[in-house]
Amino acid sequence: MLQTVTGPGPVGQAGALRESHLAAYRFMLRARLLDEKFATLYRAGKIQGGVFLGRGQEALSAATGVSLKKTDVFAPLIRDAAGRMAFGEPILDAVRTYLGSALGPMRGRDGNVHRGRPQQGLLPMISHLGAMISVVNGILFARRLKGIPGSVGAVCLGEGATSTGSFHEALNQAAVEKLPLVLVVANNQYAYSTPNDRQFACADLTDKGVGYGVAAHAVDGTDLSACLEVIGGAVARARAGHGPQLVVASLLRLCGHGEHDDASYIVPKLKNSPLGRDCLKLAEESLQQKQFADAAQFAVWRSEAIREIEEAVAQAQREPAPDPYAEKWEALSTENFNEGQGE
Amino acid sequence: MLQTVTGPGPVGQAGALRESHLAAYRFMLRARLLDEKFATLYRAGKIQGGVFLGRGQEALSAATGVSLKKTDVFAPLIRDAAGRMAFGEPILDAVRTYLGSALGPMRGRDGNVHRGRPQQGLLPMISHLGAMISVVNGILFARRLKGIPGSVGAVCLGEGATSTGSFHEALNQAAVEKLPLVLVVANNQYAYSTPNDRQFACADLTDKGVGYGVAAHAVDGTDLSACLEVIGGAVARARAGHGPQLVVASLLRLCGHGEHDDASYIVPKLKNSPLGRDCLKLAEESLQQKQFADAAQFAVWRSEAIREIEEAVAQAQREPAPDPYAEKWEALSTENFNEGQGE
Amino acid sequence: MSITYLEAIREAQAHALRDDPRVFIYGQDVGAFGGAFKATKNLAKEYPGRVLDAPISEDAIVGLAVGAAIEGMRPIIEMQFADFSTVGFNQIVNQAATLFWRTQVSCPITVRLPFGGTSGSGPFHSQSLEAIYAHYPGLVVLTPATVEDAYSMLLAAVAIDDPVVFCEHKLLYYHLKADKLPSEALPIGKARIAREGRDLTIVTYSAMLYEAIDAAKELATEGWEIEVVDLRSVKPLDTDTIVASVARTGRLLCVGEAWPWGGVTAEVIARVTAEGYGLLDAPPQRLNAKDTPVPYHPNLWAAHRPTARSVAAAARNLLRQ
Amino acid sequence: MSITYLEAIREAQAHALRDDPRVFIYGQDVGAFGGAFKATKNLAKEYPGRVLDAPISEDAIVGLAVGAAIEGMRPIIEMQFADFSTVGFNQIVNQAATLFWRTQVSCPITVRLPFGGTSGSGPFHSQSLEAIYAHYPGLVVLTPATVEDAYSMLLAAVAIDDPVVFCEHKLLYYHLKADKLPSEALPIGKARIAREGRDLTIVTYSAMLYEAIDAAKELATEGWEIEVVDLRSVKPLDTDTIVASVARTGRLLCVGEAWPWGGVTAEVIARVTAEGYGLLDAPPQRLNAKDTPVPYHPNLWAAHRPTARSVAAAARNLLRQ
Ligand SMILES: Cc1ncc(C[n+]2csc(CCOP(=O)(O)OP(=O)(O)O)c2C)c(N)n1
Ligand SMILES: Cc1ncc(C[n+]2csc(CCOP(=O)(O)OP(=O)(O)O)c2C)c(N)n1
Ligand SMILES: [Mg+2]
Ligand SMILES: [Mg+2]
Repeated sequence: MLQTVTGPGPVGQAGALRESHLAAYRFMLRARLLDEKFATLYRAGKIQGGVFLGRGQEALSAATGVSLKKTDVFAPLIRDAAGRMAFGEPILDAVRTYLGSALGPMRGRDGNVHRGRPQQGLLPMISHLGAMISVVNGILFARRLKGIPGSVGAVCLGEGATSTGSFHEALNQAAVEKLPLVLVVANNQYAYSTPNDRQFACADLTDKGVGYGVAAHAVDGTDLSACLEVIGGAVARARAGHGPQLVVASLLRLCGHGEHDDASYIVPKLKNSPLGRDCLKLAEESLQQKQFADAAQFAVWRSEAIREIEEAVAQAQREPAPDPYAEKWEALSTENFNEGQGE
Repeated sequence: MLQTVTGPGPVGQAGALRESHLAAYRFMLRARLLDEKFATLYRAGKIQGGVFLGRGQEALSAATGVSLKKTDVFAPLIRDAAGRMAFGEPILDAVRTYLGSALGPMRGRDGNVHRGRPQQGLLPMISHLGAMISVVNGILFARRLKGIPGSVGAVCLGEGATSTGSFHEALNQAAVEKLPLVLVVANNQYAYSTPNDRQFACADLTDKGVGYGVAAHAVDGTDLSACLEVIGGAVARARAGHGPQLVVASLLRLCGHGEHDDASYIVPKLKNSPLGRDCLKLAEESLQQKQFADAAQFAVWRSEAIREIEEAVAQAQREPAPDPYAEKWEALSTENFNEGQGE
Repeated sequence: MSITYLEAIREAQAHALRDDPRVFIYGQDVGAFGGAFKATKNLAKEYPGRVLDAPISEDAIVGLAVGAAIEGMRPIIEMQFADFSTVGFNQIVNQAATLFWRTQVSCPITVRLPFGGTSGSGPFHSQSLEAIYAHYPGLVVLTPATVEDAYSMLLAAVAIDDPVVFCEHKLLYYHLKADKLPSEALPIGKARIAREGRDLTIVTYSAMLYEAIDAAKELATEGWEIEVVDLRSVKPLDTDTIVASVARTGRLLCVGEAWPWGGVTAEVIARVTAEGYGLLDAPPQRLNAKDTPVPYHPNLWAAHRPTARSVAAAARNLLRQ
Repeated sequence: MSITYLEAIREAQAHALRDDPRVFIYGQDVGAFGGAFKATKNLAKEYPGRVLDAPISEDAIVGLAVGAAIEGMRPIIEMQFADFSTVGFNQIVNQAATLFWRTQVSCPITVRLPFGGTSGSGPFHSQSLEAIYAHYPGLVVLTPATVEDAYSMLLAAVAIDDPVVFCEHKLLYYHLKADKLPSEALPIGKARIAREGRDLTIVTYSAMLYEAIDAAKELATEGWEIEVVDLRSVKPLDTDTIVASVARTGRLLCVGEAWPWGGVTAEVIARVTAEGYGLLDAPPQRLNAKDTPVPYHPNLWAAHRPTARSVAAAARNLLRQ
């Protein structure tokens, strides 16, 4: 399921910097376009269940994905189309899941943002917020037991999820075990409609780090370069054995909680603040300024991405839906332990 | 159920200091003696279920109890005989519960450390660690809604319980609501057999405060004066509207987790460190040094306490055990909703 | 005027807030936003300071409610979805449910669980947990199936001195409508004959009531008269009404949307066979969801739960015996 | 040589650690201390780095096990008491239990629950939660009643590719003894006829087996031959063996230590009446704990749970019908 969008670039550190920026930008762009496609399909009644977008959070998400190796572990959340693709999830996995194709990774059993491929290190979230962190801990813990060194596990979270008991238990567990966990918190100022002042009372979410004995890093989530640097650094530190790293990015979600939500509760003051800037536009400006790419190049990438997305959608739409008669109604892998009683 | 052991003392601040010290000391002493009685009864096979002692933690516990008003709320844990009495729990409540008298506050339905009288602000713990904090939050929250000002809620906890999701959710909740909660953590270096390095990784548990936006206070839990000052201060700050206060006391449990446990896992280094000193002895030395009381006085108080305890034990032993035939097997207060099915 | 099941729930809460100063509402996004499903729409504005947004902390949310109840309040807790009550589980089953029995201090909290399957919602936004809560002593578990019951039973729930798990079915929220709110209601703990018949009794509750009624209508065209019992409350469970119905029909089919093992349907059958064994002319049968998580895809979801069609098929089988 | 139920559990874990490098043990105080009940005594020393103390974080404990299982390990989790699994509940029922169904990646974790009532343990150290876990799809729920089963079923649990909730009864820990560990065992999912009879079938499991056997012995003195079925596994549940027994006896009494509503006993009766209705000569009956929390005081505790005496009384009633 690996994909790469970076061509051979100039050598050396400057080259690597250019490459990671361009790679991340292209994932951001594709994620934005993919999300927009899903929003359109949703409005057209073509999608069952909720559609959750990452608009405004693509820089953070993409930076997380590109900072990982394909042998690492990644537990994205509902706003991580960019990070997923950067980690290697094919567009087709996303499209098939959202459109209910029987050929998607969840085969219609689970949907939309709940997709993943655990055996490729991409965990499909359960809905209960915070619950994926300890699962990633477990994978990292197992690799240590098995003597497989050097893996990092990244988990994405919203600031609202820091209020869950699961978050607390798992971050503490990672700290006690000194696991190479990178916890990326997107502080987008709201949990659904709930503003931060009803969610927590610390001055800054990075203040939580010290209470766990965990290094904490703040980053401007609208700034791709900053995200690449801070998350890249956190991943490197985790990989080098310095234990869990907490990254807190400040940003704003530039859309509703889901596509059913008009986000009218987001106050104008925040929208008009630096948090409300569009990371994708900022990234384009910055890439042009850095002379990493120009508008023509953006346009090419954009049309490439659109074509890819449209192809995936067209393909998924031709594919069969799951067939309830062919479906095995069995929750256990041990065949003969499944019971049909009560039906 | 209120009891007071302080007589009229010298006036002014010095007098108040003397009074609170002597009151606390007497609760410490009684708790120590009561605990010893329970240990003896346990060894004699007279107690059903676990016996958990507060040996080494009496200064902290008593200081918590004496810092509260009788109209406050108190949720003690398993090592808080001293704090309970200081808050007003009659010795007889403890003895009846441990000895299974039908006349105890739990009427044989619950036992030992699980006693309390919610309507007098003394909450009977459930076993799940951390679970009482949000309940105290709820009482404080309700009093605010009802317009009853000035109450404080104190909750006791071991350091091990800081790893629970409940602790985290409730402390955060108290911070968001700015409730007058005082969370007293007895860091006795072990949770059952588990040493701190397998429980948390922060340098100091007070480091947790900032992550919640909560004031945190460290105290030497073996030093009664320090406990009175720090906890008294935290209670005053909570009462004055400064939101939740986290107090972390360092000490050592000078006994097993329960009386079934010989605590052989406690390393000599800790036993021989200042943490391992006996707070009761230290308090006596300090009270003598401060000329608040002398050895003769201690001896009088000791024999008074022993007499009281022996009387309570004798009384409870004469009392009837709960009668299963007279027992109402009904879990609901709405009489006609109880069902007898399946029996 | 026409009022939906969801609006009835909102109205019941408005009514409770208006009439009883001890009532407050606490849950994620219930404040200015009015709740994920809008069950508390405008209530924060109408009752300032009494409808409060909670952090994403289900354990602490329920714990706070228990404390407030000890202090004499009547909190209504909204779980955003029933499925998330699993992280507030301990406070419900061990703190709230044991309080009265341990201390004789009652614990009048109402925990609203928007529950049950809807198309496309998948394994974690569709669960039916009534049997889980009913297994524990110390809880009242209600499952209103009609707009009228949604209203009157929620009002009753708030008035009950015990912890109530109020299971409101999301599938009924928008589509189910009534002309007006009731002024009278059956008492809590009483089942209702939703349709009279004499050939077979279907015992069911919540959204499955409509599958049962549709099945009964279909079977009516074949000449069968099916009686449908709407349990309303799964704990307490009105065994008398069920047994009386079985006495009339001689046949029992229990239908539930929850998983089969140990569900409401098993409990009903165990009671009827113990108390009304001689009344049965054929083995009692049950129909539940399949024993897997609730699937996301509409095709799978529709096959996972009982439907009018599968209910009718099961009834036909039983009528033939 | 003589070996207790608890020692058998320790031996099974030692055996699993020895033979399978994928096995590790994680739980509070399981390391150097050997566990609250000493079920992991010396294992940390014998298998360094593979028996680890966990923080008081049940949710994260189970979550870690699921992650490790995804990575191919076979973790054994010890809950200090079954009662505390309510705070790790979500990870068991929503994370572990759904993983295979959602992803086709299996989740071979074993969650050991020291469960059941013992005198003086009270409401939070006595619970029987097998019905709670069995209601959820995706879990295997085992309830060994003998030393031999404690050993062989725990070994089997570790080998099973699905999440297993292993309910080990604390009352049996020290008192129940066997001469030696078995080298063969019934497969998981098969019930066992613990005592043969022809007048009435008692279906039960775990510690209640001994109350049932004692009742059967008492009734034998009155001339009755009681058959006792030990379920061993409550999910999957061996309906065939039960129905075959009822076919021989015509009478069914189900006995469980858990609360009545929706317990194992309800599930067994629902199955037998659906599949073996014609075999019954009298209404099937059940006997459970009373529907309150488990009381602390020995007098109350003894009256809360079924005992040989109350089982015998219920059986006599049923034999008279
Ligand atoms: C334990 C739990 N409770 C409630 C929910 C319902 N819920 C889904 S998303 C959400 C808000 C999440 O906010 P945040 O963590 O800040 O992430 P964001 O949506 O802002 O990215 C809530 C409350 C849930 N998924 N899990
Ligand atoms: C949620 C939960 N898990 C496990 C237990 C079992 N348990 C009882 S006391 C204890 C150790 C508590 O340690 P700590 O909080 O440090 O308090 P201390 O005993 O040292 O005073 C444990 C693990 C419990 N009561 N609750
Ligand atoms: Mg957010
Ligand atoms: Mg401790």
